[in-house]
Amino acid sequence: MVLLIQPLDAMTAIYHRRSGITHIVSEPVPQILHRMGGETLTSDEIVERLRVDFDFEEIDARSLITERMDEMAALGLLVRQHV
Amino acid sequence: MYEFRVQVGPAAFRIGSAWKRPVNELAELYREYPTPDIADYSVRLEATSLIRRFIRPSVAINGDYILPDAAPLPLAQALLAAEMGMNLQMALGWRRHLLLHASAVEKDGKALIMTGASGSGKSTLSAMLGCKGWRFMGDEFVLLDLLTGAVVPFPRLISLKNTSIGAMQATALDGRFGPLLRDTPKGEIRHLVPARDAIRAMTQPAQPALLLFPSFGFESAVREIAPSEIFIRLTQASTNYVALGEAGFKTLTRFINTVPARAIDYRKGEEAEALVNQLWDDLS
Amino acid sequence: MDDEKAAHDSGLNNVATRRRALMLGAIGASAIVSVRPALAQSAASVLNCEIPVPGPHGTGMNIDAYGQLVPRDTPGSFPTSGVKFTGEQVKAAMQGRSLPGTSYDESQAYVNYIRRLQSGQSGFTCYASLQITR
Amino acid sequence: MLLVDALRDPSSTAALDADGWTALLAMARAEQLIGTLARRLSGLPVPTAVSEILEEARVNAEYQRRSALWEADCARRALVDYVGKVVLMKGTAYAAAGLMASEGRHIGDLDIMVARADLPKVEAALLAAGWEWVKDDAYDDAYYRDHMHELPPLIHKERDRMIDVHHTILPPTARPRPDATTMLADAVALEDGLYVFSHADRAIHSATHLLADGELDGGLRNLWDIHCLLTECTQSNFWSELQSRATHHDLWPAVQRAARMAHRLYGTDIPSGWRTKHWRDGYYIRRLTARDAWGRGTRPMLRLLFYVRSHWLRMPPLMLAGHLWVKWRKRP
Repeated sequence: MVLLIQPLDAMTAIYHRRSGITHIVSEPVPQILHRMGGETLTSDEIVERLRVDFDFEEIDARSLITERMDEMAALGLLVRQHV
Repeated sequence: MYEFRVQVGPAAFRIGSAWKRPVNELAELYREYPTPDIADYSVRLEATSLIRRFIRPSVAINGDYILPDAAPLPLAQALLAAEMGMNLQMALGWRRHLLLHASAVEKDGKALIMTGASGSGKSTLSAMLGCKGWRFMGDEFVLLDLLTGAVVPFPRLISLKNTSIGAMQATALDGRFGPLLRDTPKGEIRHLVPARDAIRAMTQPAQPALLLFPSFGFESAVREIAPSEIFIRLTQASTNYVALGEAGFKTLTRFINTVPARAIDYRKGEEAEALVNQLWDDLS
Repeated sequence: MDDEKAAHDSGLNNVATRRRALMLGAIGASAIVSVRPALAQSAASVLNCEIPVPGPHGTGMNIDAYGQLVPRDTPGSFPTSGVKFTGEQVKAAMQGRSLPGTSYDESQAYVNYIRRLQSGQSGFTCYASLQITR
Repeated sequence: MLLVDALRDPSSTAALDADGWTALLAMARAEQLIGTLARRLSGLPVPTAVSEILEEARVNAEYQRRSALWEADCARRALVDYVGKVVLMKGTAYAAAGLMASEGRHIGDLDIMVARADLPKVEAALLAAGWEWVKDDAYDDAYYRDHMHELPPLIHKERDRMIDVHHTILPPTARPRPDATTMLADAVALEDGLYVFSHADRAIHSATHLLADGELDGGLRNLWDIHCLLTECTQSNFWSELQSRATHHDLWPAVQRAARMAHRLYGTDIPSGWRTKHWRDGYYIRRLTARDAWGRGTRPMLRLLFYVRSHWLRMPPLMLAGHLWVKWRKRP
């Protein structure tokens, strides 16, 4: 297990084992992590998976999700695969 | 180097001083505390220069762990320098518990923890409650056991500042106060020896039951706080949360999941006491 | 490992089971804050600390209204002497009082200088501790 | 010296009384060897109070190791598009390569080495990934760029961690001229794509760091690194390889002296032909062990001498005078 996750309220605390860093995150970060499981997905695929469980504004959804994923990648929570 | 050793809760200190007087003052105030043989940390009160050992003596705080920006203190405040040195060793070195910058008192085997910025009154409140039927557990650091989550006492001398000195002189027993230190960087300071029972029970932990964030100077009130705010404030109140890694995360999340928390505002000690008692009674 | 896994799974399932609206945040707004070591917190309350204005890296320079180190002859800048202010004095100045021995504008410039301190520079640890305990 | 004895022969601590333990722990903290000592003493019977202190040191060493390896990974990700080798140095390298020297070791800033010609590229990539300059002092900056073997230090704005980017292991102004190109070429790849120096070069860098570069502050820890690096080599041709490479890098005297001192202080097993006597070694050893039971530095004159020597070694005399002048004038 790479992450320890503790929901607090609207925010969630995530402990990242490898770095030893705790991140306090808001939606949709925990939801993205959960929907990804251990798989490699494109941001389109993640939007699709989120759509199954959640309602959200479709405008900008893909770019917003991509921005969140960039942020997670910058912190080493996700790894960007080059294709 | 003159030497003095003291055991406070789980931590043993060795204090070395270039002057005799600070060692005598420490021995007097810590007379009821045990003397350890092996010290966890060494603190050194040294002259800032050879001249400053004799003329307008100036005390540099050194030790196993030091901070680069530390300012020296005049010899008359050497007691304060020793306390700062010991606190610094804990803040920078301690890794055996999750260390929170907070005060704590105990009743019926359960601990009340108070945390907040300096000036919030957490130290004075713990001293006051310690005179009113609670067991004083510490006014500066709260140590959370990494396995059980219990509060481990660290009942060092209580450091009273400015107006709280007068308030406590009216409450606490005579003969338990240190000398009045004037014009320190934090104003007037006077040390108070915790009650004898609190010192005797300094190895007895207690399970945390209530967390308070006191604020002094506002109309009496009780407020809820969001768990995420508690989490962030406690990580910032801890000097070793990050270094403890996973153990720190687990101890902190367990604490937040199990201990109710409130913010309280007060303008007078009696108001705070009433709020504390009311919240404490509501627990059961 | 069992309880870790439980913590992990329960955590994620709690936020994910029922169908509801999901906030995606806004463009340019961060969704993550990382916890930094807070040894700083203790520095001010545990130890009496001080901040030189300027530190050794700025000796012989003036400080302008924005707190930047500038050459001595820069118009509108304030001379410095490496005088040390205590954490408590700086804290008070950040709340609006002037630093001892300075005019209002001078004090503002000095405080701005202190705000720009970076890790590794003299006085930074002290300043960092003030930010947190305010 | 108490600390040296305990590291060399952990069972010697069985004879310590309470004051002896307290002194040993204070010395070990002052030399940043408490974590190493904790590893050396693990499994041995020690007083309960001591075992708690040593466990604390292990927890802290683990934290430093985790942070250092993560910082290396952050640098790796920042430099993922850079095609040249990124070589980890010192503590982080030992940890990443799983070497004995990293056991319990204190690890501070991240040190990496890249080809000199690529410094601007690497600098730009790090700045783009959130690192910032620590100093905004024009003199220091120019000094670094003209005379040093590294970029001025950078700090990451989110993680508050420093990185030193080197292009060789000694300042270009120092008299020995190590061959950085060969060092880079022979660096060996780790699994994640970062590099570490070859075994011989690691020992050479460590010896250089100890003797040709610094004022011997924290020298006992440095020498412990050397002890571990020399002990861990098992290839039969290691010693001849070490000598020829050190000679090639112009650093054979430093390597030889470091090996002799490791042998004398820590009992390192070195070739018998290397165990020669040198009258000046005594000064080095007295400087390395200048620490009292309170963890205070002792022998101030000897310390001063080595301080002056460290600057002397790094710069030609005229430049040195200029440097000390500027440094002195800048004192507040």
